[in-house]
Amino acid sequence: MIDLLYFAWVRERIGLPREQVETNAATVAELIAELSAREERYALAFADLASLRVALDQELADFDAPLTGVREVAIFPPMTGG
Amino acid sequence: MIDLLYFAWVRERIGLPREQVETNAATVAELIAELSAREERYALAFADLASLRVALDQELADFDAPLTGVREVAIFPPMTGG
Amino acid sequence: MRIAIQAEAFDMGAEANRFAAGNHGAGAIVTFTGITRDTAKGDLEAMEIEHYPGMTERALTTIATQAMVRWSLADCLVIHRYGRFAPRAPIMMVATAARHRGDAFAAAEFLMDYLKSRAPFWKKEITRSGTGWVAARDEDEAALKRW
Amino acid sequence: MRIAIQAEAFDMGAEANRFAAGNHGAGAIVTFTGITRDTAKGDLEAMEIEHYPGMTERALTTIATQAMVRWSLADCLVIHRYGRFAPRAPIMMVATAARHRGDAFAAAEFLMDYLKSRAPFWKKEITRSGTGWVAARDEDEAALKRW
Repeated sequence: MIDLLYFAWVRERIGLPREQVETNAATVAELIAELSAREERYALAFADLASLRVALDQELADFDAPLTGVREVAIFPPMTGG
Repeated sequence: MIDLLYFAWVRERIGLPREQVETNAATVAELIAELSAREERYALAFADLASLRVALDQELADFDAPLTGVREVAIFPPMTGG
Repeated sequence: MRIAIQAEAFDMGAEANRFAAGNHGAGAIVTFTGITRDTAKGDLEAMEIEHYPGMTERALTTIATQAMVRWSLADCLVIHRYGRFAPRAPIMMVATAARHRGDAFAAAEFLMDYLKSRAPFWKKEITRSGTGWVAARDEDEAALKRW
Repeated sequence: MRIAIQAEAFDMGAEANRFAAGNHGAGAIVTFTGITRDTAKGDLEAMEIEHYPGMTERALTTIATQAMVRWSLADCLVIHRYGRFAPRAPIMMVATAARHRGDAFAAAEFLMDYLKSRAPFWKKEITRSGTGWVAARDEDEAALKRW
């Protein structure tokens, strides 16, 4: 069971801020493909990987980072703080 | 008649903050040579030109700048503001 | 070192004075304050800032600790607000204290560059003609390369 | 643009807030505050700052005007004190306001670099073991070359 968190327009396109998913995906990229295949709103939110960033257990990570042992995955657009 | 101003250790070595001098010196360098020949304390204060800066009528200038029309000459060490 | 992520307003001057009072060895104090700017059209009604609770604290602590070590800072401060803001509201502030000005300036710019692109905040502009998420600027990403 | 050369103390936080309040278009405000630092030995009793009345105002006005134009500043502020100070006294401050942070930082650093080596101030340290004029640092002269 993984906690999935969405922020900014990713959250708006998917329609919720967080959810729990059961997955066998080995990497973030696989998880994103799995969700995109499941429903149109995920496919739309995740259409352009270049405009997405990901954090695993609150640390920035790459799309090919392994999900082994990870409890919290966050997907969001490039950050615009400051 | 030129107003001569001294600051920091130049002022301390010469022993006064300002004075008026009658001079025919064409440049600051000539004025400095003239004063240095006049009294030991000037010679001591002006011994190392590389450690002196000069302003003519309150604008930084070079030692070979002409004194024509200048009313106020200031001689001081490198500035240490901020 | 103090990291504050808060909805509440802060008083930039009071924060600066408090920061300075705590840093007796430092000769140089730099502050940066970010203020919600109006749009080019001048029609900004509000700015919303969303963040990722938990990760924000971690990311800012990591960034500030790096700055402390790299520039031998006497201290540093990061305040960042989230929520909904009117135009001209102070939304964030950093302060750095060091012996020499070069270190204080460099550390403050480093903190700002990382805050812009690596701390999990997202800005949304609400204008009379609609709303939109602020896009990340290529210059901000490029600015990270100098460190 | 405001240039103040004064013996009186200033309140850094109050000055920063007043400066920010006047700059409605700017998204970025940078301040630098210089504080009398103790000597390496820790025996500073006082710092004296001498200046050249008349020329100081001219030099600072010229430097600040250059910064305003070169970085399209919304505003800038320079305060510099003269007289005799205890250790840890705030002796000077600059503030810059610009649309973007890069301009505000660059202009503040430019102002500081010029203040250090081109504005007619001289510092003297009074310590328990004697007094001495602070020597100009080669790094300060070198810093001017980047502008």
